[in-house]
Amino acid sequence: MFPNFPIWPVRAATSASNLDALFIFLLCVTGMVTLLIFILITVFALRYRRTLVEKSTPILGSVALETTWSLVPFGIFLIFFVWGAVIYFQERTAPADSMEIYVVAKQWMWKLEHADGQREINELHVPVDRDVKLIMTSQDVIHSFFVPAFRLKQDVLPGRYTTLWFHAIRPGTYHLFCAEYCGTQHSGMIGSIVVMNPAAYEAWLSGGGGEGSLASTGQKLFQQLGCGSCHRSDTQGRGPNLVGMFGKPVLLEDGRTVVADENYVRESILNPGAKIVAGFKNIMPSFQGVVNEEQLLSLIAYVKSLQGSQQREPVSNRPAVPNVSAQPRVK
Amino acid sequence: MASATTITAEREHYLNADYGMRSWFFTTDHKRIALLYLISITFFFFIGGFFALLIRLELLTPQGDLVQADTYNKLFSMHGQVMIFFFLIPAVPAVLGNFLIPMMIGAKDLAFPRINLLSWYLFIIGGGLMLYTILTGGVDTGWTFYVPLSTAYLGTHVVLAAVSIFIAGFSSILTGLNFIVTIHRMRAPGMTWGRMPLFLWSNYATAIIQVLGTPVLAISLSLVGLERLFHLGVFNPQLGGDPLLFQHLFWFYSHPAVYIMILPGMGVVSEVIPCFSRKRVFGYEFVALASIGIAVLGFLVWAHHMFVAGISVYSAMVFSFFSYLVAVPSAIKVFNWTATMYKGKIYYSTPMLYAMGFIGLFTMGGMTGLFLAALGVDVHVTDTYFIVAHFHYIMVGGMVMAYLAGLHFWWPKISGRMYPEAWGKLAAMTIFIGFNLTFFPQFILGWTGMPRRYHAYPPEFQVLNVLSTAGSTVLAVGYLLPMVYFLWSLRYGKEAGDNPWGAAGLEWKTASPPPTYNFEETPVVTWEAYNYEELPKEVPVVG
Amino acid sequence: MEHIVSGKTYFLVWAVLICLTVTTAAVSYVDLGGFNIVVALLIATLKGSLVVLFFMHAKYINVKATLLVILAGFFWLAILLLMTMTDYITRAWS
Amino acid sequence: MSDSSEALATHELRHHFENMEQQRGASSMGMWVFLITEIMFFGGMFMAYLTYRYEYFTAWQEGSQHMDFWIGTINTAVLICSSLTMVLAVLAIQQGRRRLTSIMLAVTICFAIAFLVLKGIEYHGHWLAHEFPGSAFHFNGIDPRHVEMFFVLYFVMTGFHALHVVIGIGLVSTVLYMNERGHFSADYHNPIENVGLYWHFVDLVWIYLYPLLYLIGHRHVG
Repeated sequence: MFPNFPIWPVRAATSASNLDALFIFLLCVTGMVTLLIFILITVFALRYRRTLVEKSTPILGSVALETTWSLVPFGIFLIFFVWGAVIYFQERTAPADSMEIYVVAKQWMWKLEHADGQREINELHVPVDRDVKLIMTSQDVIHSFFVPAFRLKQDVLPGRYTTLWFHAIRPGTYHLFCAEYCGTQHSGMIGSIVVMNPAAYEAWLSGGGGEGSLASTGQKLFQQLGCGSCHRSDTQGRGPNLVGMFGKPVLLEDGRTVVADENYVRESILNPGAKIVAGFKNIMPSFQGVVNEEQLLSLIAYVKSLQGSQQREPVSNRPAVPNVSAQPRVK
Repeated sequence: MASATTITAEREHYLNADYGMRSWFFTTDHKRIALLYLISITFFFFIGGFFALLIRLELLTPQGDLVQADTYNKLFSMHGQVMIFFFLIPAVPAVLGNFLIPMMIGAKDLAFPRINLLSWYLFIIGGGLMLYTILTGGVDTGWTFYVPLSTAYLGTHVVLAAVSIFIAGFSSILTGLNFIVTIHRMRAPGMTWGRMPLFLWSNYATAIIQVLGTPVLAISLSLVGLERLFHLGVFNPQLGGDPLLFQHLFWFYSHPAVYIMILPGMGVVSEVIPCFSRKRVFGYEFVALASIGIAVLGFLVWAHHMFVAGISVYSAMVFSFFSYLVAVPSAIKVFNWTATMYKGKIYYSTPMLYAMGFIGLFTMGGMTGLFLAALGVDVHVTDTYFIVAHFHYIMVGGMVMAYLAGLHFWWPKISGRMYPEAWGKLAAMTIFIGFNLTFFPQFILGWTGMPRRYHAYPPEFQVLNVLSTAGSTVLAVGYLLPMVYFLWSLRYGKEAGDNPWGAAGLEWKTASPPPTYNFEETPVVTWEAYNYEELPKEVPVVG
Repeated sequence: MEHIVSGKTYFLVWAVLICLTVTTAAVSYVDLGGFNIVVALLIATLKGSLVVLFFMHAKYINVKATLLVILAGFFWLAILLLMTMTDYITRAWS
Repeated sequence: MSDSSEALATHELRHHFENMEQQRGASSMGMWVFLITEIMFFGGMFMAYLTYRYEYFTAWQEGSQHMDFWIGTINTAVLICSSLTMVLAVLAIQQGRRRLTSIMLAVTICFAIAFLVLKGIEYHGHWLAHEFPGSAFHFNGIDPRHVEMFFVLYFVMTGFHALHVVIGIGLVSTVLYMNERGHFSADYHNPIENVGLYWHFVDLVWIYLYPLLYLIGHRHVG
């Protein structure tokens, strides 16, 4: 799987191909300039060595020349900047219908949860040729999800969700590293990403012992915690109706507007008073310390699944059976 | 007081003007304080170097077999903290700058000699605390002190290390303050800004960064200390804080700090190359203003350390753009130094070899910086060995080479004696080869995906790691050589004379070693900097 | 040589500072919505400028370099605040 | 040059300066450079305050309503008065009136102590109201976690400021002592000027702390 002396990492995702093109361009341009400097220094050092030259020729400088070698590099830098920024922007913007996987990092392991309920540790199975979006958080310190074969890296922060997406193009097993120093066993926080053909992936999925989808786990928890007594699916609840809310802008009591994304739902569970929806009171208790990171994610998955009938179809883990979780789960 | 002197063996100069411990530890003479700094930072350099060797030895094999994981983490943390705060930052400013700045502008001393001494004492107190930290178990935060790891999870001497860096930071602030005021207020008649040697321009730019950046490091480390000691919520997300705020505060100082380390080195090279090309520096104004440009623009780029940390995409683009902008003045400098050699009369003396090595290695370090400023590429190579290689090319390949160039160049002035030239050349070559062998493989390691700060690593990375470790032993020998022959030369070196290199600059117009007040009479400057066409066309001493 | 300012000027500046303090305290009782912070900071800046210009003699400094130092201090503070806010303000955009 | 330096030399001219004017310029510029390092030091805290106010707006509103408005306002006036007496002390020594200088410095110290006493009363009030961050912190209302952070920053900012006031008292006392020993005159008084600059800077910081902590969202809300 891993050759003994690699000088170029495997290219296993679309992001890797995009990036390699820019990298090769950078390598060529900077390589040529570096070579030029080395050659000039060597040539000058040899040509003008003290035994060959009687006396140095005074030259004060040349504004034209210096302006040129200020502006030309800057022009080239602008190309690097724009190209790099475009790739970065693509890397940060996940396609809308990506398959979502939740990642919880802790000292020193990766916990990964599929929407369908499969849980993995330090190993992530994904199908080839699908857009996969990771929604990541950490239970303790900052970690970083790094897959060299995808040329992707994203810090995983405690107290917040960060995301990463990729589109694998080559089946195989690839390194997953923690790239942000996270304490004693930092170098042990490694795992692998297994990119599989659709058929193999199906087989793997059916072999895994999921306990129902993540959203259904979240639904159970939602009932256990009694959330539904206020967050009713009609307009009579003491809390806002959650159906169809996810991903939409929400008007707040203080006049601001926020988009109800993962981070907002998270904040509203842990710290309900921070951003109150217009028309409601600050009566919800905090669930800080009551739910752990994984339970939070299942609640978020549940809230996401509460789309009105006209909503875009929820994301499924199973390309073969696309609409398995599309039925609204709210009665 | 220095009496009238002629150049004889018995002449009174700053070294023999007074004797005894008191005359050194209570001196306010900038030259003696420079020597105190020289001894102190050399000590810390070898401590940091020792840690580096242990790190390289551990990485010889993929398994973590030489030291435990926590020991390894302490090694790289303390290597970083010692090298950055106790060697690189004070190296050129506090040693060469302290020694040369008053002489280069024709002053008797820095503006605040007692504050200068105080800065050395602060450095020693900070350094002493760092040694105490090391001896009582060390610290494993990395040099970056990232929260919440540092404030809530690690059990080592985090607060102690932070305090020691806090104190060393004040030493650095006081040095910078002194340089700014000295350069503004103490210049000899005729020494206009346009006539100042470029070493002064670059140290002035450095001082700006020291003065404006270091306080922000001080407050961020204070907040880390408070959060850790009293569990006050400032950055820790579990207490409601935002860990990225710490990173912003930290890098606001610590990125410009990179320029604190490299700018003075650029100054040294700008002195050495004209001297051994027997020629004016090409485009004085551009090189001078480039230093100031770097100092200002250097403050607008810090978040390029945070492209994958979870900052806003748009903000990342702003910082990426400024990162390319700050590369322009550095590029100007490299081109101008190279152009200075054109049609010169070039001497392959030791300082010149180091300076040429500097240009090459700094160019490589700078060019790889362009990869890191490109947002998409940074995502892949940040936090890998690519970064490690990149900043070692700047810090060690650039800064340490320049520091050694300067030390050799001004050694005759400092000690009054010549170092052995043949040994000097040998050491320069050894360091150049050892350096490249150590750090070039790390670029490839990083590109292929080996993360930094890894105690054990997948086996396919071993070949390059072995190469790197092999290089580090060569590098270690290279660094020991100058240490030995400098000491040797103090007793056995040839007498240097006032101006062995036939160099321009006021410091060469006084005796070697200089008298306590540098000049018998305040000089009056009537010439431009680097007036090599008016100086001997040959370097007198290099035969 | 150094510039000597009359005691009268100092008392006048002091009186203005006290008046501004009373004003800013009074304004905080009025609900101006988002403008409360703007007014409060404007008054603070006005007061700060008076202190720097008169009490700290910045108005009378004849050394350009020292003026440059003062401006640099505030310029760098602005860099710190503004460049950091580029991150926080635009985080919600995407 | 060296003749002119001899002509002007007094026992206060340090050997490495050419003349008193150069020494004075260097000393004042050095003080300013030091003060901008202080600006950046407090700047870090202001940045933390600003970011978190932006992020946790509600909590910040809540927190600032628990400030002691009257003590804050009175303390602002106290510091402004102390700045006046400080600048009058500098004026007095410029005119060579040593006795008046000492009186003004002493009054400045009194104002500074008054400031600290009021600050202490205020801190005590927060202590009684369980507003000290830490295990004893208790807050009924919206978003207590971030309100606690508001108090952390409040105590850190005013704490560092109070530390500067204490250092200021030490510095003013030192120049007061030196003045009594006859060190200063109309010709030489750099230390008093520099202590003055430092003292006004302490006032300047408070001028910004006051609206940020006490005024924003104070009276009219709730």
